[in-house]
Amino acid sequence: MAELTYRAAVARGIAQEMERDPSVVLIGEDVAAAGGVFKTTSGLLEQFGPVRVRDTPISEEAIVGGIMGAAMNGLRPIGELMFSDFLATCWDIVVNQIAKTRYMTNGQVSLPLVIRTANGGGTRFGGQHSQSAENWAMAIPGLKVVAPSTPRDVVGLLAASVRDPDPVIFFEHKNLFATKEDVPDGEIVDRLGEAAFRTMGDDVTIVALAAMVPVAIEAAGLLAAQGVSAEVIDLRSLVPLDTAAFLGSVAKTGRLVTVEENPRLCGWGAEIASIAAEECIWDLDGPIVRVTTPHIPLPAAAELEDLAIPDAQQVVRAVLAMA
Amino acid sequence: MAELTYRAAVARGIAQEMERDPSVVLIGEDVAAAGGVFKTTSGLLEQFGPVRVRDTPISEEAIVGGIMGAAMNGLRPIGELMFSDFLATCWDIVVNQIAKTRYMTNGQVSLPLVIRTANGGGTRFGGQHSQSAENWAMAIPGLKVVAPSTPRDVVGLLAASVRDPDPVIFFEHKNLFATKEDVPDGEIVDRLGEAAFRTMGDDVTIVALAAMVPVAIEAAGLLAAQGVSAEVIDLRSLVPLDTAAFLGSVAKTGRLVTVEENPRLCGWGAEIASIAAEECIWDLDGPIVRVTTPHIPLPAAAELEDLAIPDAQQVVRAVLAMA
Amino acid sequence: MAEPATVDIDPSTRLALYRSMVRARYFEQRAYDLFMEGIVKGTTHLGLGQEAVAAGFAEAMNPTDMTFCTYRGHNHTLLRGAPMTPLMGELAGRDVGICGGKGGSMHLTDVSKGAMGSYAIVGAHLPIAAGAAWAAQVRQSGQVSVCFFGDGATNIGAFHEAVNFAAVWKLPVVFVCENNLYMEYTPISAVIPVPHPAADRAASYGLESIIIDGNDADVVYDMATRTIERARSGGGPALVEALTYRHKGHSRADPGKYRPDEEVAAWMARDPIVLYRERLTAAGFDPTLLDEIEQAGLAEIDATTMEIRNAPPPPPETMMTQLWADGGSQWRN
Amino acid sequence: MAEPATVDIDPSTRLALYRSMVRARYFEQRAYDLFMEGIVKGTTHLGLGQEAVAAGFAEAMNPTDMTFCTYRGHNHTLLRGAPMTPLMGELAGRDVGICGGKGGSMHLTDVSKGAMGSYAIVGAHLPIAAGAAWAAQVRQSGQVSVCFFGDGATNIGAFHEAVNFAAVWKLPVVFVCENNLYMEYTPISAVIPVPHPAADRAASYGLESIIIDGNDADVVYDMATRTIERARSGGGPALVEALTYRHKGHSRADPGKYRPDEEVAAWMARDPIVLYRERLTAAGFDPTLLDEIEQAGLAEIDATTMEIRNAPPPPPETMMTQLWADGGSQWRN
Ligand SMILES: Cc1ncc(C[n+]2csc(CCOP(=O)(O)OP(=O)(O)O)c2C)c(N)n1
Ligand SMILES: Cc1ncc(C[n+]2csc(CCOP(=O)(O)OP(=O)(O)O)c2C)c(N)n1
Ligand SMILES: [Mg+2]
Ligand SMILES: [Mg+2]
Repeated sequence: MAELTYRAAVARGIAQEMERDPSVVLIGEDVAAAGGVFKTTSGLLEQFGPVRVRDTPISEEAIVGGIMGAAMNGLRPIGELMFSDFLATCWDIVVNQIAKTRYMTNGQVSLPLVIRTANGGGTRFGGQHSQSAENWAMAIPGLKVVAPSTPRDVVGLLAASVRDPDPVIFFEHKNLFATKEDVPDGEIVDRLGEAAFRTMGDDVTIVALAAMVPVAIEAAGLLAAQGVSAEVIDLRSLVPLDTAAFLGSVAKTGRLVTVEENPRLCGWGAEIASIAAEECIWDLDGPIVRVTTPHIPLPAAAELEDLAIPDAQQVVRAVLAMA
Repeated sequence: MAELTYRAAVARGIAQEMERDPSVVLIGEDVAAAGGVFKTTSGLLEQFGPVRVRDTPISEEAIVGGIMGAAMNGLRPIGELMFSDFLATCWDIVVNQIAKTRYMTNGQVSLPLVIRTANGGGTRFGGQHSQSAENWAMAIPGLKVVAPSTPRDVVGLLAASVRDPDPVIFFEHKNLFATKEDVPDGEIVDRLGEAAFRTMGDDVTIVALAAMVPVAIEAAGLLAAQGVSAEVIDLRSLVPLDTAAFLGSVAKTGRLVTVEENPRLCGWGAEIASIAAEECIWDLDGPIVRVTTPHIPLPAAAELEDLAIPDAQQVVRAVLAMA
Repeated sequence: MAEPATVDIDPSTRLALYRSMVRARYFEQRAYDLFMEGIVKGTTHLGLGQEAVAAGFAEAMNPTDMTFCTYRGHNHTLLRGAPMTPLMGELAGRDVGICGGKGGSMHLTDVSKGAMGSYAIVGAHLPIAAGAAWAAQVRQSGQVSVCFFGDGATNIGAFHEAVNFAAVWKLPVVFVCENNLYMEYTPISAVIPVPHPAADRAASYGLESIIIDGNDADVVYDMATRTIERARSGGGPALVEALTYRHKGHSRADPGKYRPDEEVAAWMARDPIVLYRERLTAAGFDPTLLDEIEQAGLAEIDATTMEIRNAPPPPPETMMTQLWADGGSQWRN
Repeated sequence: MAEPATVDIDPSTRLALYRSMVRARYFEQRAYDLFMEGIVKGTTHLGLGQEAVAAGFAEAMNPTDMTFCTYRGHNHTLLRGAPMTPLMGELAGRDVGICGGKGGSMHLTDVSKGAMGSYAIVGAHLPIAAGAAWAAQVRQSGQVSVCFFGDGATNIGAFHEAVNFAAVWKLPVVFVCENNLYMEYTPISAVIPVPHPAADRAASYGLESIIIDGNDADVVYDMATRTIERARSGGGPALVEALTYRHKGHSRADPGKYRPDEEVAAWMARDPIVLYRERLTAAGFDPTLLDEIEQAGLAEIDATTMEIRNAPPPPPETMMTQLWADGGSQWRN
């Protein structure tokens, strides 16, 4: 057991898999010599050498196209996109090629690859370096979508992603990089599609992801002080989606709130809310409420950015307003 | 009044605006000399000349970046992307630049531009030429999203899009190109954000878009024969969204079904359903049902593609199952 | 343009080249006929007239080498060894289709033969082909990736990223631009400021400028052999521009009327199959041998056609298979 | 590299160039200090050491010409005439910020001065700059677009698409690659197979290969004048590679340790401002005049700093303004 940052957990997770399987390789901009701009790949070049850990040009289509081709030919590559905003620069390869190729070839092609990328806001970087792009990926059939909220989960879910035979987009939240927790020694491997119950409760189900998980947990604490018992579910992966976790919880609590960082329209919260509205409407004792960033790009100024990203107070207000 | 195809309505709509305003220009692959691969821009080169109607290289980033720059400098450009699937090849310029620039510059930059693109399936083209991408656009703050279902609406909504001071993604549905209706002579200009009631009804609200509108109308006919009176709402634009139209309708009918062509997760149907589940849950007499394409890429074989895209029978079954 | 190949190509290879071109020709002609008949649905982008490029490269490749091509990829997939009936079945959307009908005309793939897919977004497969070559380099597998694309594809960003990436990493990939002078309906000359879409860009990546007569199977085979072997032995990528012409329009029933009559006539007079038959005959090959190759090709496509006419469509349940490696398409529990 | 400019540049222009570089230098140094103090938040990508490029081009442009730059765009925006306090205010996320605090350090824009934006996705602004030039061509407005980017940007697809597009349409745009030898931490030489990221690609687009000393303000000004005027008179685009070096790391507090000491020392010895002061002095300019320029620059940045320290943040309601042209951000009724 050692205390680990979320940032260091990324390198540990990658190293765990690279040690185990020589076909795992890592490429991206500044990932090798520099150890990544967020220092999430520190030490990997030294440990695994320049054939397996390699810096690329600023060519996102070459990075993701490159790992796709490599996955077709015997490697299990990990490609880093420095910021998730840059998914847009190679979106064609991600959605039209990586996501569809197994289906369109009727299973001839397997793509065991992982695209890791720094996601989310809170860093005052402005609108082009702060997006939460996990919804873009969730909307595309053929992509698995993972977004851990804790250092331990980074290791376990990264291992699961690397071992998964299908393409995974792995979102590392920039605002969580510095967070720490005690992480068990030895190999950690999770399963995709299993949500975690971060608090147990009877009055309301709060579904969250990545950096919104600590926000939801904080809100649950504040609500407890007001006599409201909240069950916080950390989805951990959007595809596969643990619908049983939240449907079961709502059956108990009768109330559902989703807490998302991304802009409001067509987010994963809408998907969760819609599933609930279709499948457990009779369990509901009130409206389903989505707490989200407003439908705007993230502003750079600290005061505006903090206002835009949901915080615990906002979640508390949403829950109390439902009653 | 003359009978017009949806295909011809596109050219008519563009011509109407180009005649009115010399700053309106059109570029894209094969749009000029060839009149467009779907013949939606036939005759425009002859009418408006090679400065205003121009063929580009196969360079989607240059096309959408080009119209963005042009919109910053006094033109009202229309750029064609041959298939909406190709939005992915220039997604960065669309979402990170076009959508965000007004907000990030605090209003210094206006982008009165239109990206027109052929959307949707039913043509047996396979997974890379059949997508419904309107949800991708809806999820991005800063984009307006328009998708007409009839030839008349093509003209009126295209005019509204060209005149709009904000960037609009205009989805022309490939499977509707051959459809016809009588369209009034003279200028037609609609407003974005106004849904149309295609049938009136008391028992269920069916919300549809583009090629799913005729499907919903057909379903309403079949339902009528079974004594169920359906109100079919054609959204016409997703942003701005006429929420009043469907919330008002659900207040009357108590039941809501959305009919979408796109893959299931995080679609506009989820947004509609979530809005309803938050704002009019007490009006609902049953679950909200989304009829969608399954969460798969569209297969090419006719039998599979027809199975994947919602048809009237599927809508009827969904409505009857709610009861 | 390079001179006609003066290199020695052994007789059996030359017969194989002829046989390849003939088979491709019959396949594409029949695909057109079946499209007009409504049996092939959606669209078709035929490689009629461009057979020498596909034949020359396929012949020069090892079985474990990898082909990446476009929607205009029937020739390439067939000539790597994919069987004809599953290919035509895919065009017709039948269960017997090589992709079970899920791919369609633009997406022929036969991984077992190294035909690693036909990609329908212009330029997208160049980085993918480079990536496959990178895996070959890492794994020291000795494979080479060959990636075909059109003149129009040279103006899309992915072209630039892929060729630069391959050049700087010295990847074993040969990029082959089939310059047929047109994109869909617009001539390539209208959208580039240099005469040669690929060759005039090679220097950007430290690569040699290579232009060949893509209608001469010997020339193609010769250049294919040289560039593939150089790539295989660690010499890095090549960018080859093969000049050729499509006999039909861009796709479907396009009559190609945007092309000047004289231009069409000049290129039709350079039909790669006619030229090659003449060359072989002049070189002393027995004409009856060539006739037999043709007859066998015709018999093969006739047999395929018969099979396809009666082939059932994919069963409905296949719609939901093979999104994921577990065989299914479930995204939730 | 081109020889030092031997052209005649009139004295007032030379003083203007000096003044520009000095103002930019003070601005960037202060931005760094304020970042370390926590007043400038998020990130900063400083143009320290690269001032001659920004100064030379800005001086050669007409007021209606348009500048497009990157996250490393403070110099360029300032030197087109954007006032200092709103720029520093934007870096500090204050209401007085040129974008009301919504943009931040990477997104300085002052449309009223032709500073058409700072773009933070590498390469994305090249097609946009070309598009603005296209509008100038269509409207016959006589404007020229000047687009700055780094060496690393030459490997992204948008670079290729934009330069080709501009060349084939003969658009009035000058593409300026500030080759400072590094991307973030990786040297450009590690990721390209040619020596010059921009100049060695120019021929792909039928353009001249142009490499200049980007630390020599006279040289930059001279080349800027020539390429801009050619573009303005219908001669089409240019691609200029200006060799330069950043004095600090890539961004924020990066100490730039990945760069060899001797390399850093050699370039520090070629500080564009020191060199230019020496040249002006040697040419007989009165040193007190130069001192005054420096004092004025310092006074300006001090005044700005004071204003910024006390400036309020943007009011909360501005979060929801200016998504749309109606001033608001409503997407529904
Ligand atoms: C990114 C992208 N843009 C546009 C298209 C539409 N399209 C399909 S084929 C084609 C022409 C391609 O021309 P070329 O590369 O010369 O290949 P050819 O068809 O001549 O073999 C176009 C524009 C596409 N499939 N992908
Ligand atoms: C498409 C994209 N990829 C990666 C990045 C991250 N990034 C920001 S600056 C930079 C280095 C750019 O180097 P260069 O073009 O030489 O410009 P410089 O910073 O040296 O001025 C990188 C990789 C980005 N902003 N956009
Ligand atoms: Mg072509
Ligand atoms: Mg640089």
